[in-house]
Amino acid sequence: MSTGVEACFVVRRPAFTLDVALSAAPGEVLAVLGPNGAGKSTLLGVLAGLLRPDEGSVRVGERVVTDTAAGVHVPPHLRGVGLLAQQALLFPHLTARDNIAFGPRAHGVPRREARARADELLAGVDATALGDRRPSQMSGGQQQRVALARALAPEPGLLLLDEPLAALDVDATPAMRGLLRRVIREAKQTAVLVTHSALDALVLADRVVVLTAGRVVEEGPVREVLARPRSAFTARIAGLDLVPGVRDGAGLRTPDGLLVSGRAEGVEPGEAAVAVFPPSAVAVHATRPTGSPRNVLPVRLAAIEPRGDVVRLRAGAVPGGPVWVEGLAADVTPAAVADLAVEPGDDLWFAVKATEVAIHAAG
Amino acid sequence: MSTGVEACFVVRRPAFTLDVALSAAPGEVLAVLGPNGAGKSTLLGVLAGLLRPDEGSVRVGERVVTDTAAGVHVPPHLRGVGLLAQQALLFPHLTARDNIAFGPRAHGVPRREARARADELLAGVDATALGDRRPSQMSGGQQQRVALARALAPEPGLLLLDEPLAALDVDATPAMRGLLRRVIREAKQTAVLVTHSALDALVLADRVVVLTAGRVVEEGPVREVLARPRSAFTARIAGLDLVPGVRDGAGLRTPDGLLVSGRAEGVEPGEAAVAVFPPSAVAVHATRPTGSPRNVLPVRLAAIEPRGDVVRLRAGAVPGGPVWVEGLAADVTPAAVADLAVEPGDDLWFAVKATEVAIHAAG
Amino acid sequence: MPRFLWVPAGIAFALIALPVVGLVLRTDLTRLPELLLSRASLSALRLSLVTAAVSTLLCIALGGPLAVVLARGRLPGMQFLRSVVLLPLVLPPVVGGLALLYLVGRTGLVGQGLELAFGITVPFTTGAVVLAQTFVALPFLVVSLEGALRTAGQRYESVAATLGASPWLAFRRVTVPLVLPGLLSGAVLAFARCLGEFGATIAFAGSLEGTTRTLPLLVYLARESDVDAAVALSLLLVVVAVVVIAVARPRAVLS
Amino acid sequence: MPRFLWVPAGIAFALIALPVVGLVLRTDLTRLPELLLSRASLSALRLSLVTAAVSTLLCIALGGPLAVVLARGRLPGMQFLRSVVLLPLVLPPVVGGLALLYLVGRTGLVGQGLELAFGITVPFTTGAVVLAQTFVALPFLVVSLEGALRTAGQRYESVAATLGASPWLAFRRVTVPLVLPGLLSGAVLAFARCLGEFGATIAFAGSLEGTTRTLPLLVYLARESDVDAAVALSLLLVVVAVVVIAVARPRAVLS
Amino acid sequence: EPGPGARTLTVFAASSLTDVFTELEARFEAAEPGVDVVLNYGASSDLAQQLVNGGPADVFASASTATMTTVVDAGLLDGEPTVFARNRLEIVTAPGNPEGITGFADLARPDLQVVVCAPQVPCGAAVEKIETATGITLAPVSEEPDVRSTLGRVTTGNADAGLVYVTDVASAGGAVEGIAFPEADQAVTDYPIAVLASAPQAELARAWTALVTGADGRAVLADAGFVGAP
Ligand SMILES: Nc1ncnc2c1ncn2[C@@H]1O[C@H](COP(=O)(O)OP(=O)(O)OP(=O)(O)O)[C@@H](O)[C@H]1O
Ligand SMILES: Nc1ncnc2c1ncn2[C@@H]1O[C@H](COP(=O)(O)OP(=O)(O)OP(=O)(O)O)[C@@H](O)[C@H]1O
Ligand code: MOO
Ligand SMILES: [Mg+2]
Ligand SMILES: [Mg+2]
Repeated sequence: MSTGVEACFVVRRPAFTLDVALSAAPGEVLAVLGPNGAGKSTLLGVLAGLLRPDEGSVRVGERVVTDTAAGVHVPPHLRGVGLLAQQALLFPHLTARDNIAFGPRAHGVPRREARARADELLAGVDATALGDRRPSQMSGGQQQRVALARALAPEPGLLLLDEPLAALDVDATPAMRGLLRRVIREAKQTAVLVTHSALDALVLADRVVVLTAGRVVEEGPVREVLARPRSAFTARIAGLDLVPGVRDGAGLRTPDGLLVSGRAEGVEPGEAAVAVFPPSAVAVHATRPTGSPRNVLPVRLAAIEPRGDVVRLRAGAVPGGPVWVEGLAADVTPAAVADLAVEPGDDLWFAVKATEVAIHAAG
Repeated sequence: MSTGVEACFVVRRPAFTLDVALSAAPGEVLAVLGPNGAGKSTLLGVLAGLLRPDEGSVRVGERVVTDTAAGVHVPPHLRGVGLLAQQALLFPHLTARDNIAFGPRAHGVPRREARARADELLAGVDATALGDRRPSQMSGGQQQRVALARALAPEPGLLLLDEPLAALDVDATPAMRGLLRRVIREAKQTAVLVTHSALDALVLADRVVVLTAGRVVEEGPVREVLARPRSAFTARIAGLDLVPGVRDGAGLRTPDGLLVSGRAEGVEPGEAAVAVFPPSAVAVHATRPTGSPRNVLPVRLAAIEPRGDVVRLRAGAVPGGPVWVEGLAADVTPAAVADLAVEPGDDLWFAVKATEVAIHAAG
Repeated sequence: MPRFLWVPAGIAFALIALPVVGLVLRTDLTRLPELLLSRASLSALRLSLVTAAVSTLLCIALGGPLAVVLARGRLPGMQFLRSVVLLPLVLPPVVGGLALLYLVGRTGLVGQGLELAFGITVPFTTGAVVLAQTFVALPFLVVSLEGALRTAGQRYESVAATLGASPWLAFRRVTVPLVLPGLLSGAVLAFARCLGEFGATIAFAGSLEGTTRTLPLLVYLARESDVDAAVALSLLLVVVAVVVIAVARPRAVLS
Repeated sequence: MPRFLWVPAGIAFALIALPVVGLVLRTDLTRLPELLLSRASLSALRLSLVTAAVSTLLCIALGGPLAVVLARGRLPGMQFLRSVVLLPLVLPPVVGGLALLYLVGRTGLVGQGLELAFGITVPFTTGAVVLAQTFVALPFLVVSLEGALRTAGQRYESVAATLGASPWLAFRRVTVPLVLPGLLSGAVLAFARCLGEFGATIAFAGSLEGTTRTLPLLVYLARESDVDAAVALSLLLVVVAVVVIAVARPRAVLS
Repeated sequence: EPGPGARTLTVFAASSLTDVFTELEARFEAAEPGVDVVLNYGASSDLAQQLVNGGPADVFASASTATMTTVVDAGLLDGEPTVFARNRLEIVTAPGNPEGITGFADLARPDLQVVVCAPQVPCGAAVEKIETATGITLAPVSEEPDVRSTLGRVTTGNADAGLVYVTDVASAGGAVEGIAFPEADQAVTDYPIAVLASAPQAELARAWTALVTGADGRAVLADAGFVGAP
């Protein structure tokens, strides 16, 4: 059972003020991006009820859980809100299994069942062998996995995740991302996800909030915000192109039947999916290129946006061509723009190598 | 004053055995890669003297600091070895500045001087404003930065770094990487660096050791190991092409005078540098392509290596062409190989967009 | 650990151990069995063990919650309450016993009430011994445990709350296990203090063989007529304490 | 914190506070100034404060290192040493005083040596009071501090070592600040115990006005002739203790 | 403040002598200018232990012959101890004697809460003697380790009756009522005093002993309720 959240509050600290308003509909996943010290963890603390804001209110589902004006402050355990904090903080006196089973037990699940659920989640985070270990007997990354499993176990109405994929190795990151996706997307779990990765946001979230120095500087659907960043930070973190569709064989089938070649990660054929690739991977040609790039898309140049030492070419649709190319970006060097001598309205080809395209289950 | 290190030891735990032999020459930086739970942190603990191995010995500089057979165990503070552990563990009762000044003070640096050095390092990790804060008043990423500065402050003969760039935001990561590079590469600091990032290894290290389940599975110069991975883990973590040279304007000038276009990060014109790009970003053409890709390199196909769902094309030099293309890889889909109908010995063009090429100061 | 700390540590240890060793050396071992196996000694020993155990449990049951309130509660004047808890430590035990007598004695405020309502007279009963011991030993448990609670902090309790655990569940399954070493050393202190308690017991509960005459009271009396017997009985007390503590302590270290 | 813990906590608090309140109510306030400002009271008060302060410092200087050794040292039989440290708690204080007398008295093993070598006689001097107080109060400091050291763990000491700090530097700049709350509460316990110490003092140091007659000894003596005076003097002790502790404690909380 | 050449006389005295000896201290110091009398009060047995272990005293006044014997046996005395006072038991009850106690035999009444001293201390030894002599065995609710505690039980109303010394009844003023009983004469407690062989101030010590055993001493002792020496 998933609940929405709506919050609008102010936290004041000596050299820092967090002043935000945000919301997530039931079943929606909200990503929170922002530089170190922007207030992301503080935000989650207020939602979880661990911190009392100086002013403002928080609503979870139908319930007002914080309201400074009315003196309301529902304690954390009665909010139906789960939090995976930035530090693992596994209970040092419990084994991995008992750490994970703690939440279900707290919700009255019988011991046997809670342990079964814990074992399932241990397998999910690829840590089956660690079931009987105490935290002091695990490596940093192993602790992080178990902490993730522990946060997922009670299946709270609202799940808050603070950098859940940090400290994981290259093998583990995609696997854990897949697990998270199953748990929070497929179960229609409302979640707020703090991350430093645009890919996590794209794969896992519906909407994104960008926080800088305690204020929301951008907000909206993930793809829109990352596609049209208005802050320097977003611009740097963003920069990924995205095509929605359905997985089909070695690629993604768009609504109009075209195939985008790529490498599928954790998505089954027939499932809703997105193809993601960085604009820097898009080669731009005046004439249709031949060669290894599998994805060659006809576009009409919509805009030329200089950004620092690269130039972003923004695509529009060519009449009769695929409409989903609208908004795709290609980053090229100024010299290349000069070479191509293009201007808005010109018809071009965007070429993307299949190996640059990752196909993820759709957010 | 930088010292070499040579270690060969065994640590036995209930369900885990670490059995390694490794060394780093004075001034050399050794990267340690490996999945979660492989024994990387344990390895650093033994080198630092925090753990006693069950068998074996460790030499730092000319000095045997651990030798189980001879019963030698020099305590950590007399080893001249610094450690940045995986968890920040800032002293909770000291401000950021005093945390950083702690090491220099311990080495007898006068208070005033130690604080000056601390302020310098605070600026280096972009945390000047945090000087008077206690750890409890900092965010996760801020703590990580201060911990990094603290580990660098005493300038030990041998520096051990356990995932120094984790928990940092997208803005901070390249900056911190640059700082580390200055401190450990330019000062000819011997260092052992645990990381999950091939880029960190390439930019910061000379040699790499890959650890899996407590054993060294690969070892050698970073570029060689990452170019010819023998283990599945290395294969996944690796996969970057690398061209050495000198930074020149908007790119990198190779020894034979060719210019590789790319985006320079933290390297001054005239400085030794490497151009780094992923093989997946390399487009392969049978004829010289036109269009946005700035870097178009003539190669003679040396090998075709299928790996999972992509095929890696390995370059050799074309007679008369640049010799440094030797060993470059391009990852393409099997369909693309079929389309191109290539076989080893064929002459091809590797095209890489400038925006895909990162130019880093040379390791 | 700095090496030279062994020097003051050794002096401290000698200061504690040497007087006791001196006592042991002075004891006429041939008289020991006769002394220790006398009816009076055995009855006092039994009474001491039972009352000290019950009082320690009471200290845990009452002092534990008090420590939690002092460590976690937010109340104005907490600092003052904290000082009040230390009073039984400062009050000479005999005065503490008098205070209890004034309160719970036959003419005392509470005592009168108890007598009228339930016909209970507290002084001169074993219950009075337990009350006296609990009074003097409570601060030991409270202070040790409060320190442990403060050091452990509230981080893990917060984590438990975000996993849906009620404060009571978090308390039982997280707080208590985490501060168990502190609780156990507090309990050991309290138990030892109960075992050695003399002044408050004599002033409040009296001294009657089998009912209120614990081992320290017997030692005190014996010393009036036969110092050697008193010393021997004290050693019995010491041995009992060391055994009980050695049995109770390892758990503190394991957890 | 579970709400209902307030109930047992309240009972525990009442158990400590009510008897003391009862004492206060019984006191004839009009006689207080006369009693408290008598030469005997003032001299006893001064002596109590001075000796308790010196003894507490000694406890820190000797017991601190002992706690570190017990918490960090690796020695076979540590468990046994740890039990020995608790002996002064169990030993009835009067017996403890006798033990000291046997050891350091003029005819005692150490006493004879001291007299021969330095011409020092310890019993019946203010030094003897300090020794007796230190003996009984040491375990309080050691146990509290050892608990704090164990809870704090060695992680930060390891970090200091990797930054090049010698054990001594790490001890001073890392360990001590981290366990300061534990050290302070241990010191407060020890100070309170010193202030209330009676049995060991009277047996070992005697009861000489101005030299060894501390406030608790005066209370005991006053009881012979005037119980109300004794109660009033105990209250003086209580007030002094609360003031000293209230002054010393806030630092524990701040750090 | 004692001037130069001041002398200190150290007297170890049973704490039941506190009032008497404090009074005598004032007289002695008035009579002997430049002398400071330092009194060490404690349980007689503790004082004896202190003396045996080298306590620096000039005079020892004990509340029991048994403890004095310890010191005699240790060969610490200069001469023989002198009994300077005697004490006798009395029944003590709340003022007005609400329970209507008339004699020792009443103390055996089962409805009474009676307290006595433990047999190990002099006042308890006296009770034991009386019990043997009369054949009446008491069932006290508590056997106190000293006579002040016994008295305290009655003054605070926690016991109906107790057996204490006459001197204690006197010192308690109107807080209690004393009831003399004839059997008490069969168990009188002697208070011996003696000068120590190692006395630094032997002369003053003898002067103190003389004061205590002399007319002045007897007067003060009598005021406190002591029976004169035989
Ligand atoms: N105290 C212990 N007892 C038993 N096993 C332990 C203990 N500490 C660590 N281990 C195990 O030793 C192995 C190596 O741990 P280590 O911390 O060195 O891994 P790591 O390579 O640093 O991993 P990560 O990338 O997650 O930090 C792990 O499998 C871990 O579970
Ligand atoms: N107790 C405190 N007192 C004062 N300032 C604090 C305190 N705790 C945190 N801060 C400051 O509040 C700001 C927000 O902290 P927060 O932990 O929410 O950042 P964050 O966005 O989670 O950063 P990160 O990515 O590094 O985890 C930071 O600038 C931090 O320095
Ligand atoms: O001093 Mo006593 O103990 O009256 O005999
Ligand atoms: Mg954070
Ligand atoms: Mg690790």
